[in-house]
Amino acid sequence: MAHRWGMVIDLDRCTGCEACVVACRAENNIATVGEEQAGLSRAKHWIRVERYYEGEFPDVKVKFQPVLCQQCDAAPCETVCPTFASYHTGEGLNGQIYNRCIGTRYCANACPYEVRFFNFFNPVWDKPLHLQLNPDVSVRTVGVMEKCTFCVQRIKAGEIQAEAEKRELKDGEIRPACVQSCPPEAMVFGDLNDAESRASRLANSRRRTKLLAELGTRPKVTYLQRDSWHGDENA
Amino acid sequence: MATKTPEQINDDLLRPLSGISGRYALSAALLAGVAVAAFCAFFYQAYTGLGVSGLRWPVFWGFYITNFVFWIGLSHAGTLISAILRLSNATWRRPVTRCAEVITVFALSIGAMFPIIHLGRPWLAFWLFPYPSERRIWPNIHSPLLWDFFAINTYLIASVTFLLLPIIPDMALVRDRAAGLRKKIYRALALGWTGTPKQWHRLETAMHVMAIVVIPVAVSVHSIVSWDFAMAPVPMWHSTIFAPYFVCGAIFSGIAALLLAMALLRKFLHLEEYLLPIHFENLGKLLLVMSVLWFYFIFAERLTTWYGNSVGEMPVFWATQHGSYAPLFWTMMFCNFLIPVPILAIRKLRSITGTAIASFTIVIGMWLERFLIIVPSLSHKYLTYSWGTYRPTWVEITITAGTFSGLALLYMIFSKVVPIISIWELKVGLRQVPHSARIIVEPKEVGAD
Amino acid sequence: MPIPPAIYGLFPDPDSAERGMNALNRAGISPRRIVVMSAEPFDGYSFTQMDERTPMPWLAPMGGLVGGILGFLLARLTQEAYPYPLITGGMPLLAAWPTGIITYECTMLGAVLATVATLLISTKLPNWKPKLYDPEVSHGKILIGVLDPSDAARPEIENRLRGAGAEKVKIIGVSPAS
Amino acid sequence: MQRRDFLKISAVAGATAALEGCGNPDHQLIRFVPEEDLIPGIATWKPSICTLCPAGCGLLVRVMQGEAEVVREGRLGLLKMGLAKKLEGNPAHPINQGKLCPRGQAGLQVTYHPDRIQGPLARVGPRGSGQFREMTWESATRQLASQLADLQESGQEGSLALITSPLRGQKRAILDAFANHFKKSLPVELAFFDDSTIRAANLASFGHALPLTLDLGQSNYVVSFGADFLGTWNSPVAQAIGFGRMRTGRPGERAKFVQFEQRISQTGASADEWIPVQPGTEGAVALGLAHVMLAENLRPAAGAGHAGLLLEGWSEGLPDYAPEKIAAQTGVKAETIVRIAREAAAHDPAVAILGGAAAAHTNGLVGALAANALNALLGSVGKPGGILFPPLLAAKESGISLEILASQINSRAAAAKVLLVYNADPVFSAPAAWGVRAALDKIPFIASFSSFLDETTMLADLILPDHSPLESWLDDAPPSGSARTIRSVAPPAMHPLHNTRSMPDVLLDLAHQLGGDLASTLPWKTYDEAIEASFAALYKEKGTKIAKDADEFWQKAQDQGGWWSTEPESVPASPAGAPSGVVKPRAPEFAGDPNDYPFHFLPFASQLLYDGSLAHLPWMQEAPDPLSTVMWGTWVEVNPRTARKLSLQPGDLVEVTSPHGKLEAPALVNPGIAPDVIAMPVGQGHQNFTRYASGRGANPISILSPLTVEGTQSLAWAATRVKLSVVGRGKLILFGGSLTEVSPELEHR
Repeated sequence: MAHRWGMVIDLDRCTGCEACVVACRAENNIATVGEEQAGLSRAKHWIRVERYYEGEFPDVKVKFQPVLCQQCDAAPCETVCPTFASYHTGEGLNGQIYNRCIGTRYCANACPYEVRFFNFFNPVWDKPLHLQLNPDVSVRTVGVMEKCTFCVQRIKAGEIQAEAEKRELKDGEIRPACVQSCPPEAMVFGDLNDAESRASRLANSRRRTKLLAELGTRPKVTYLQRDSWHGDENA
Repeated sequence: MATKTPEQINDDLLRPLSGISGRYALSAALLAGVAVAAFCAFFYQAYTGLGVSGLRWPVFWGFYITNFVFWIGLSHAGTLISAILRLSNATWRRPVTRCAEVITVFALSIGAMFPIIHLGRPWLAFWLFPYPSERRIWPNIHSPLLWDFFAINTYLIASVTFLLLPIIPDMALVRDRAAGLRKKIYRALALGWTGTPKQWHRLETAMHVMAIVVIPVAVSVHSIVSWDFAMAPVPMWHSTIFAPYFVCGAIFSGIAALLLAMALLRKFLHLEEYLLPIHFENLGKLLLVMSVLWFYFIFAERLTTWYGNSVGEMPVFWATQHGSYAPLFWTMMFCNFLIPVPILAIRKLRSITGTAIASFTIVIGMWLERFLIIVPSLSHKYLTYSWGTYRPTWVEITITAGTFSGLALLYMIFSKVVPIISIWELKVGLRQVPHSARIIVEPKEVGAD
Repeated sequence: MPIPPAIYGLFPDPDSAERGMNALNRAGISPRRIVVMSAEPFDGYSFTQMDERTPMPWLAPMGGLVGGILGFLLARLTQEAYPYPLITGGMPLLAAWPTGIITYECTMLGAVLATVATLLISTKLPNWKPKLYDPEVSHGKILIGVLDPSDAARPEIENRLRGAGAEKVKIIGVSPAS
Repeated sequence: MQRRDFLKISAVAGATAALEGCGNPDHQLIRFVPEEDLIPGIATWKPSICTLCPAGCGLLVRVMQGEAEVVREGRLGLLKMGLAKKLEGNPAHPINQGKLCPRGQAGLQVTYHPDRIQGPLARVGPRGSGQFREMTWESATRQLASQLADLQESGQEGSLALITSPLRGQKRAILDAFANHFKKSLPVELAFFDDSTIRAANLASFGHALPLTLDLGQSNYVVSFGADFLGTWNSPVAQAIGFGRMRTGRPGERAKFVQFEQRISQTGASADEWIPVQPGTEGAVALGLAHVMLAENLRPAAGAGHAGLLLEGWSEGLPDYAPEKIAAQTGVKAETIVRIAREAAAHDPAVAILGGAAAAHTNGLVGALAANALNALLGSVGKPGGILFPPLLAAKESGISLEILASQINSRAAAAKVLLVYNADPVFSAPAAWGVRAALDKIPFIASFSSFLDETTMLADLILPDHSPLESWLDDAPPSGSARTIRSVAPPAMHPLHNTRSMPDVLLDLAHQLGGDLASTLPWKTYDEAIEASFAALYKEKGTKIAKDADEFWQKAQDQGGWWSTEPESVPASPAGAPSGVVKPRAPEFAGDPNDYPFHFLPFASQLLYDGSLAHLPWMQEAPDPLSTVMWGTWVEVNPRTARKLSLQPGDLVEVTSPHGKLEAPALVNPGIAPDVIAMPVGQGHQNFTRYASGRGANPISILSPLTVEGTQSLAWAATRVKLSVVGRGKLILFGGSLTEVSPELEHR
């Protein structure tokens, strides 16, 4: 059976530290756009940590919510792309083929999660910062959309490695950069078609929610809601 | 009171085709200058990247798509109205149809440019076309943009045909009165029209068939334009009301544009004897109906949203009602309803000037309406963290201005080349209508000349 | 000279043209050889009641049908033309609604093109070298004439046209020798 | 013909072909013969050590072949070389266990920074003009050696000053030996967010001058006083890993985490209960909790031992700290204190953490002692789930503080002729009131080892740029983050890009040039020899069971990224018994009259720029701050009520005035900050720090009042009061759109 990659994000563990944000940038050759362009809301963060305040001082709460491409099963971005640049891969990922993209930006409008980013200009790395570029990931040119791929280069590398060694992939063997870096291990990545994978089991937690589930996009990212302390009941 | 003879009509209506006045040349140069600036702005954008526009995350569509919808909407001025009037055999239509159909063709051509202008990689726009390529990739028919491609092409071909077919006899007319190079050109344009009964009959049959075909096409075009939005799960876009709402808005803005064009033609081409108060009166009534209908639609849309009270939609709703977009929203309400309805409803005010003023505010209001449909929704999607804003840059403003002056320029050039009123149809009308409604020279207006 | 021998009269108004037409008919001239030209269509006069049968109202829907089928096939076949199966946004690749839209638009396009084609073919346009024409037509005159009149019939035709009220009668393409 | 020669010839031939073939100047560069064999497209992972903060996390560097423009033997050319592509945590390392914080990951950009100093420089223009000329390493080291030799000859050895970031391992040993030889004292250590108060408190309470090592993964109740332990404080990655386990890592068990502070920090955001507390009264709250536990006999008073007895009134049950007595002073309701005390006592192991701003008040040391006593009372010292102290391989002592050094120089109490600055930016990281800039002007010769032209290096007479961490040998002995004993070591992950030298190598070279005692104290030729020597000693002590000889031990350590004990080795708290004297808790002092300066000023460590030393990394500048979402700038946080009172709109430019200076920055309205507190992140405000940080924002350190934490030399950086006024519109780049999840627009109804 084909893999069906999914992710579980435990909001009870997430500390909002942004390790995932920087890991993603480093892994996927996401260019910084600089102060002026960032001021025009054009910074690219394939994963971001959303922060929401609740209440007023002194009864304030803050919650963090990392948002990346939800790799929807029914992805609004895919249907609207006229050139099949956004399409569904055999393993259930919402692929983005940069070469096919002509830059209608329709996918970004259709995406309810706002996880698609556009190259308003050609990316620039001040020399020798270009030496940090990951050779496994293509650099996007001006005029194309880009987005989280679940680090498809890591998925492919893992699959090829397993195939070369004539074995099945082990659960947890493939980890996107964000998952790899996350200090509190709030993110778990795995095959949702494997009922025994950690991601599958966590995705059935009583705390499971899907982001904007009501829109019917059927995301493959599951959020485990922040828990509350039950200790006073035990005490 | 004297009835115009066919020869007088020929003289009157062919007069604008000869000679170029200084005023004409100056305004044409001005308009051309703005259009050229727009072209330069576009090439600058294509060369450096879409970043020179004000588009940003998460408002990825702004002025360009606003213009796209606006111009496609405006294009419903002509073909659709003309077809309806033809089918309903409204006799007063005859001086109006051609100037309406011209708006369609030019507005549609301009509107159809915007999906290309707004592309991140405009040089690859042809990837939208269904053609067999070595890449073995066909366009995705699920995408409303592809529906746009088919719908706009069909509509454009139909509109151009609809405009050009009745022009052929008039070209023959010009051919027979011209000399030299002009004669050669018009001879080519007339396609060898001689005016045999067979030709006349086929032409009229064809126009009848076309009128039947073009109405559903026009309705489908603006429905599909609305589906560009309604197909996406974006707050206040994802609505079944959008298709009729857009079609209504399109006809609304189209009639306004037509009235505005007629008022200008009447003044500048001295067509006071052909474009009569009755035309403005009748179209003004139609505009009044559309204004009320438009209000009905926006009221229905707003009421449903407000009552539905959906978490996703209310931020957009309030942003337009009294948030950051409220000034634009209420300007739109004034321009589209509060100003034009009294003007058009009170008979005294429904004069040529009155309808022209109402039309002018409506054109502005409908542009704002398109903007307010697109931008507030995109800037207030579901996750509040991703809320954003939008501010156009000089590039977008220049290109927008360029399309307005482009349309005006094309219209000016067209009216220099082709009689802006269909001469043969007018003549037919003269024979058909009862004497009392014939085009007559009213002494008052003659005296003004 | 491309213009064939012809004789025609120019009538100032439809009523006289009507009389001219009747006169020619009475003279037993074959209707096929009679030519009528005008700067506007004159519905309701017998001199324009010729060649009114046309398949255009049928050909337009036929064109629509062909266009629709082509549009349907285009939508369908192109989506199946991929070397690997594509699923997009959880939608099947062959979806009825979008295919319907493409089919609809192509139907309409087919109807438009069929109409135009029928018009151009049946009226033999464009034809930049017409057999017979007079620019006077553009000035409101109605031309009624006979193509290839026999030498014997020519004076009679001329007389009858004049009698019916033709302002001018012109003979073209006949060399004086014949 | 040998393979290398063949390569050399073909490389030259290729270069010639490229020269003729192409007009692109990139291709006109000569190609150097590769110095290593790499397979293109295949990544190798090399261990390294993160040096960007004191945590000392272990790294794995992803190295792949690439083509870099480098200078070799004075010539610029293209070199196929192994290039670091990504930094990840070393899974084998006990501290970070394969994880890495955002700052650590951005360390990659230090190496590839476009504004790195590419070789030794000597000042040519007037000081501070930024005009330098390139020079060779030989002449540069000779110049510095002659300066030092002059000091020796003139008998002015004491007038050498050294300022460095807190260092550990052999790098520290070399620097200390150097300082000792000249000055008979230790170098001045400079870190804005230093842990010396905590170490001093731990020394007094438990006999260990160490920072805290937490074991959150096994804690059941966590009370934190101002410590941003998930963001920047102490060993954040290790603590975040433990936090994740504490939250949902143990099925059926989930600890409670209570945070006391004035502004919701990134850590406070994750708290189950967030309780605002008056600045400087965190220790009083800790004692309040202890009071409840003692009063309700939840724990025996004697259980706290030495750490408790150290505090006045402990034996009597802390009568002055009854919850209702401290409620007004601390701003925490009495019933809250009682409830938290009962909860904490009922959930074993419970741990109290005090750090950050809570330790940076004038009474910070007492606060830390109070938290220590609370921990001791809870019985969580040296226990799993509590606070641990790993055995330290080398004792850590500190030299004088920068404040004292500057005042000595300014008052001419001590002469400084030569200053060496390593990995520190004293001009930026010190309050203006310390007079560091003036002191530096009085020093005739300043040499900096910095890789970047920061504010201090701009004043240097000689710049001896260090390798980037990835290019150099590294060693470390992190004192916290894991209960295991750790000696990290890493060979260079890649060859140097520029004409740089490792600082310890330069010092060793200098020692040899100077000769004498110094050369015999520092017998090694290179830094790696020094590390190897220390590992040989470590082998004898710890490694005989792991490796058959010292060489194998050394090799294994290099492959793994260091040596660490296999089991936690926490040492027990000592001393036991009664302390010689008691400490009297006292109220915090603040600089500035509350009437003139109505707000407490709370500088805080930026999650991304840390203390400003990472402001030059574009990844850090463009990553949105977790709470404010600000990119590429700084801001001042104001409570919404305060903002209303001042008629301040978000984004307004405000002037923050302290008794010791003022600054301007855009304001941000933050619902999670006390109305009488103004907070500002440290990090921006560099005048000179590469193209990405220069001239950006304002530096809150500069306006701090020079109060110290009583009983230490540390700056009490949270003890300044300020006033605020709106002066115009500011520029604020926010990534996030809305503060709240439910749209504020809905409230219009």
